[in-house]
Amino acid sequence: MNQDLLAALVPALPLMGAIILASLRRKLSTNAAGGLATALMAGAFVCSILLFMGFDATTGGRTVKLLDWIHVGSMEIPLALRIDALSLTMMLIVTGIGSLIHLYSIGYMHEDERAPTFFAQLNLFSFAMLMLVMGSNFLITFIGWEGVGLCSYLLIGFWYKTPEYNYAARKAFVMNRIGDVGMVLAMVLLFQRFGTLEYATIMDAATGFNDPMMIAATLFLFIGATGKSAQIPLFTWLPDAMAGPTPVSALIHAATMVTAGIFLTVRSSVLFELAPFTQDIILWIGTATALIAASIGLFQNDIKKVLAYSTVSQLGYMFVALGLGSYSAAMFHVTTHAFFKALLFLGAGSVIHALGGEQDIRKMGGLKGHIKITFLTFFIGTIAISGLPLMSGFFSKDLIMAFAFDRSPVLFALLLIGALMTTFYMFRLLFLVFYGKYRGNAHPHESPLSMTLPLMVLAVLSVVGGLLNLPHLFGGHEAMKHFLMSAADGISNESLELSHVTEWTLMGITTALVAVMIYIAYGRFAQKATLEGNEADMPFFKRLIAQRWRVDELYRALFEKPYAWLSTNLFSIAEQKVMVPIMNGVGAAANSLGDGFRRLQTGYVSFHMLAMLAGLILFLVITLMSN
Amino acid sequence: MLALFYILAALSVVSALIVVSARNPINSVIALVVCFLSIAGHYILLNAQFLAMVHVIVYTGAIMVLFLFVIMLLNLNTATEPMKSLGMRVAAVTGGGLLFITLAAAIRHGVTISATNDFDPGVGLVKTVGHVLFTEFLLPFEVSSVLFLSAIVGVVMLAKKETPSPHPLSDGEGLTPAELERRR
Amino acid sequence: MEEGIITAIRIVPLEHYILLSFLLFSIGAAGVVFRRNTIIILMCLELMFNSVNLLLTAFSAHHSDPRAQVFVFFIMLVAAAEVTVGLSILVMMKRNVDSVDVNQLNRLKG
Amino acid sequence: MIAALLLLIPFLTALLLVTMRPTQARPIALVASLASLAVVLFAWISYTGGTVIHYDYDWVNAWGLRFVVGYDGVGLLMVILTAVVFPFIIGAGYGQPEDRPALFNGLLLFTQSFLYLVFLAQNALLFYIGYELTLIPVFFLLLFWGGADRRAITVRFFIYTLVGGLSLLFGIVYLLIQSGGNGDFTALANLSIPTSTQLWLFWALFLAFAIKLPIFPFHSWQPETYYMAPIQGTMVLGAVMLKMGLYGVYKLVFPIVPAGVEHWQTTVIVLALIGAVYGGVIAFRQSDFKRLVAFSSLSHVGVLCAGLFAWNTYGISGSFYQAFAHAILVLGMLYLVGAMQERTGTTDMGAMGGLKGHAPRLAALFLLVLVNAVALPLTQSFVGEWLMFAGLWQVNGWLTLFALTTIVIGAIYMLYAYQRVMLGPDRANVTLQDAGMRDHLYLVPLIAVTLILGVYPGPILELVDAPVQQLLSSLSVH
Repeated sequence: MNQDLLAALVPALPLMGAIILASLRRKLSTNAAGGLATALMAGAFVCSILLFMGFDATTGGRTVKLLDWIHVGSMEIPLALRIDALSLTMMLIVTGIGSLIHLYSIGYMHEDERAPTFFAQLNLFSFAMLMLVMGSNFLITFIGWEGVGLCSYLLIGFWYKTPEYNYAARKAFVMNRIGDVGMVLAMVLLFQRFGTLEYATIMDAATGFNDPMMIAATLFLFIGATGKSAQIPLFTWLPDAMAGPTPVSALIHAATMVTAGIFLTVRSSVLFELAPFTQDIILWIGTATALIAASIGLFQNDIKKVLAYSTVSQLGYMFVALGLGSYSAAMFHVTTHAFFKALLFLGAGSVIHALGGEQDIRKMGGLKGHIKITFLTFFIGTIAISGLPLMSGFFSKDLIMAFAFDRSPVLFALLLIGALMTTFYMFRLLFLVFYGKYRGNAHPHESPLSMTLPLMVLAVLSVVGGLLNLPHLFGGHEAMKHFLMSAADGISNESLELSHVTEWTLMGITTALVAVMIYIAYGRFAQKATLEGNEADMPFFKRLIAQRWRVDELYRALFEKPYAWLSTNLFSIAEQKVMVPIMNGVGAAANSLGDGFRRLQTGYVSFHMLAMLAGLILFLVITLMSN
Repeated sequence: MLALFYILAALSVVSALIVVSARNPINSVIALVVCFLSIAGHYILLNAQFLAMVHVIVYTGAIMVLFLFVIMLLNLNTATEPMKSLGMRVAAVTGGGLLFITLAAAIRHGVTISATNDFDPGVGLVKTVGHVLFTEFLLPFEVSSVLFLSAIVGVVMLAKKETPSPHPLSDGEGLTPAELERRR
Repeated sequence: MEEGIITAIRIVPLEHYILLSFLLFSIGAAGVVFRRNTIIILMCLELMFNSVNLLLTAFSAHHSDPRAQVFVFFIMLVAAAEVTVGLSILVMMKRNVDSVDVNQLNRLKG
Repeated sequence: MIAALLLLIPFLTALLLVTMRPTQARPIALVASLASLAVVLFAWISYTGGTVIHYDYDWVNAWGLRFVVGYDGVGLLMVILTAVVFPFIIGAGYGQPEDRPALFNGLLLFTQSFLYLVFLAQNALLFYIGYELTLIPVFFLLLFWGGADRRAITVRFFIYTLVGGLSLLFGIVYLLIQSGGNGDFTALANLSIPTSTQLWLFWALFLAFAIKLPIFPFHSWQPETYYMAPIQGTMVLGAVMLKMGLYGVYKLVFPIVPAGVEHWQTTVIVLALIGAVYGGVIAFRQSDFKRLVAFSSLSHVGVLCAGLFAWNTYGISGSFYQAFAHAILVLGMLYLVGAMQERTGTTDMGAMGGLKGHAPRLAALFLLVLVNAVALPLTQSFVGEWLMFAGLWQVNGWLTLFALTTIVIGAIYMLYAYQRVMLGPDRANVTLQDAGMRDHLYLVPLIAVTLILGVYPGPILELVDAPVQQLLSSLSVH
């Protein structure tokens, strides 16, 4: 089949689905709507696979121009798609995991009467995400970039009757928008510099440029990335975004949308390579995010919030990798993270489904006997994210840690602490949910096949995902890295100069400490019948962490309240007390002028005659004078 | 000749002053008649025979009689007119004086006048003026009859007795503004 | 006699006529402001008309152009029409306000 | 022929409506506006570029007033805009008054006719005449059918706008004296005015447009007027009247006082952006839906004006493109205001909320309009905003950053408004009519225009591109 047509079909199929479902949302049943949406996503997945099969990495990639979009003066921005290793990787993730989550949603959303709308929005999201990864220039990516933001807003606020959910949705959108400001700035700057926004052209032309503008451009891009990928300081929206249905959390807020920032950085790796200063900033922001989010995760009691902070933390790891210049490691972690985090979220969704909507882990426990498939798959997800040997997370995270050690042992130590915290909170979650005695009062029941099937597939992927980029150490040859190299030039600059002994030692230390953490977690949480949960009893520092470092409160005090104050007072003071009176002054001036002239109209004939005489005399005098 | 001019000029200025200053309207009218007659004298001096005739007939003969009629009709022949405020009177004299000074200054300094046509003493004869009037100005002449027609219609309209209706200037109690002012 | 007239046109300078008519005009204008009796104000208007007529005639004679005299003729027509209308307004006024004082007519006051 | 049809169809229909007062006034007006739309579409199809002059008659030559009508690409765009907007204004089912509907629609058509005159005029005085003429029917629209306090607000609006018009007239008269009494735009553009003169002449000309647009700090008439006016009146003001300001700048200010523009460029951009931020921030806490639309319009127009004064191809093209988008947006938002007002009996958002459960289709339509308001890609607004930002960047990076804050601010107030109107728990004891046939008939075409021109902006951009480039290249200073 024609490759161009296939490429166009990949985003077109979900878009079609979105349009059809949105217009027929009142007439379709959940199953029909879900079936259609899933089928279209699967179709897109098949197309992606076909594209992948027909793709020749040595050619570097192809651009499929669909339409002239914006053409003004010397600005030519076509609506074009780019098929290369990087976009193919992301397409496979998006459509593959997307199909599974669509399938899962059929079961999950079965009770909801607005399920067709849900599927329409999910399909629209997939379209936007595919535009994001397939765009051949920054502006097309930006279509997807904003599009996923919109869909994220819609899906977080899907249950619109709860005001908090709406607030969370707005927060997500606005924070993303703040990031978008950076993205637009980067785009106008790059356009000014290169006269085009095509990735291929810019990346070719960029080599050799090394100036403050490049640092500015990459910093702006990174600001965009922090918004979408929930990095400090724009990370607080992601935990709140858990207000959406769980499949949404899995697809948007774990597997795909939040990795857009990483994708964008890898896409423009050439630029980032030219701006070491930006790379350092990315590195430290990534590290800080990884640690802070992980620390918050230790104390969360909402099953989805734990996973959300875990996601933020893992995204931090990916940015660390980007900061270190190891783009392949970042993409590798994106891929494996997509597998196991989607798995964990879907597992959590299955738990919530089993308990009829309960999300508080203090009211769970002992579920492993009731929902076996969910337990098994969730267990696999947990050990994968914790990085137990030979799991997918093990390879990807260790690759990042190895790069970090190469840079600085301190960085390695920090990341290790983060990894240990990850292990701890994930196993805490696992033990509290599935071990011990059931503390709630619902009747747990296993989810239908449409939900468990994706779990099983993802579990398998979480286990074997590491094979995609098996390092030399284990007899592989870093397949993914080599595949991606044709698309992202930055990858060719990567170098890891650690001896095998060092690598083995690092792995050993990590694994040993992880095992210790699991043991501690088991001891503390596995057999709990009740749970201490009162924040007031905690020591100050612990309480601070449990209250998420009070970042939300800080932002509220720093931005939201002053903004509302400003809005109210600009209107009541600046507008009504200053601007309006000034305008009224013009009217008043006209009025009093008229009033003054009115007085001249005395109505007495003699006065008018006199005025006429005076005018005549004045006129004559002026005429005489001027002569 | 010059002396004749000066006499006529003095006569017209003095009678004009009397027009303005006389307390009794009848005296004003008489003074105005004298003034007009002296102006007719000026016309004769200028050899504008046609104008002199018309002037005496129209102004002195018709218009002034009309004035007299009205004064008689309205019984205005007594000096009942209240004087204006002192300021207004001073302003009137100053204004008139200034106007004259300015105009005089204008021709003293500004304008030099030289005749444009060859001298022809006969321009004011009935023959000459009549010729121009009935050739070049025939249409305006005919149209002026329309003016008179409309003046007649207007006068009839104005002078007709109205059906009694509440007067726009009165306060509703049947008092005219004049009475109102008197009461104030 | 004719010879005498011809010299009169020549002897009396144009400036004299101009000044005379200015003087008459100024007196008329001052009179309009000076008096409150509407009928006298009308007379002052006539005076001003005539000063203008005189000036026109003087120029006509000076320039030997009969058209100005035709113009004076038209002015007389208009003046006649004006006076009839003006006087009838006066009659109206007397009838309605029982006065010929212009200060009674101050409805134009803003 | 086209120009005559454009000017006469609405004018004669309006005369008919005002004098005959037929009972079926609105359908007649609608047909007339659709007919004029058809004429415009024909003109668009047959337009091949350059400046087309339809009529060139002497009128009052001594004053430099000649009846020269025609259009270049930008003028044609504005004509298209007017033609597209008016069927929607007349067709808007909400806010049509019960009393004197014939007069109401007649006045609307008069406005349309005068607007055509403004956009077609190729002579400065003719432009000015049209510019001020449009005020008259609008004045009566506001005065007869406005809301509370209409008399004071209308008079204020009128005087304030007239002050601007006076300054414009002064500028034009000065130009006429300079050009020896030739008021054609082409002649005026060829004047070489000394730079020191241009510095003040710029403000004489621009003040009128600054008030009309309006930009900060000349905007105070706008929120109250928008709030008070009948919905159709606000539509006229917001969708087309303010575009006269934009067009005026393009036609009268840019070519004639380029040195003045160069000198004041940054000042105007800063003022416009202050207004954009100011309006956006205020909009956030407005409790009244219609006032919110007014302030949001202020915000959008600020960016529009800043883009225009970026004074390069991208900025100007973007600005005119955005002008189109903004018109469509204003129509949509105000229609929704009307729809909500009819359903809830108020425009106060405090009294709304929880309506999505009752009227899901209306909520969906609202959302689609909103998507354009926050300039999401693949909507019309995005193309315009992107071009304006790209243009602004070439002027000053910091200003671009400042301008970009509006996309965040816009999202904040728009989403908050959507939430307050639509979202939240279902209202008890409320029966609300969902969007019906007429709402779909009205909003779906608007949304379709938005999306189609968002994906395929080519036809419109083509119109603007060539004349703008020609203008810029003809300015020696630039």
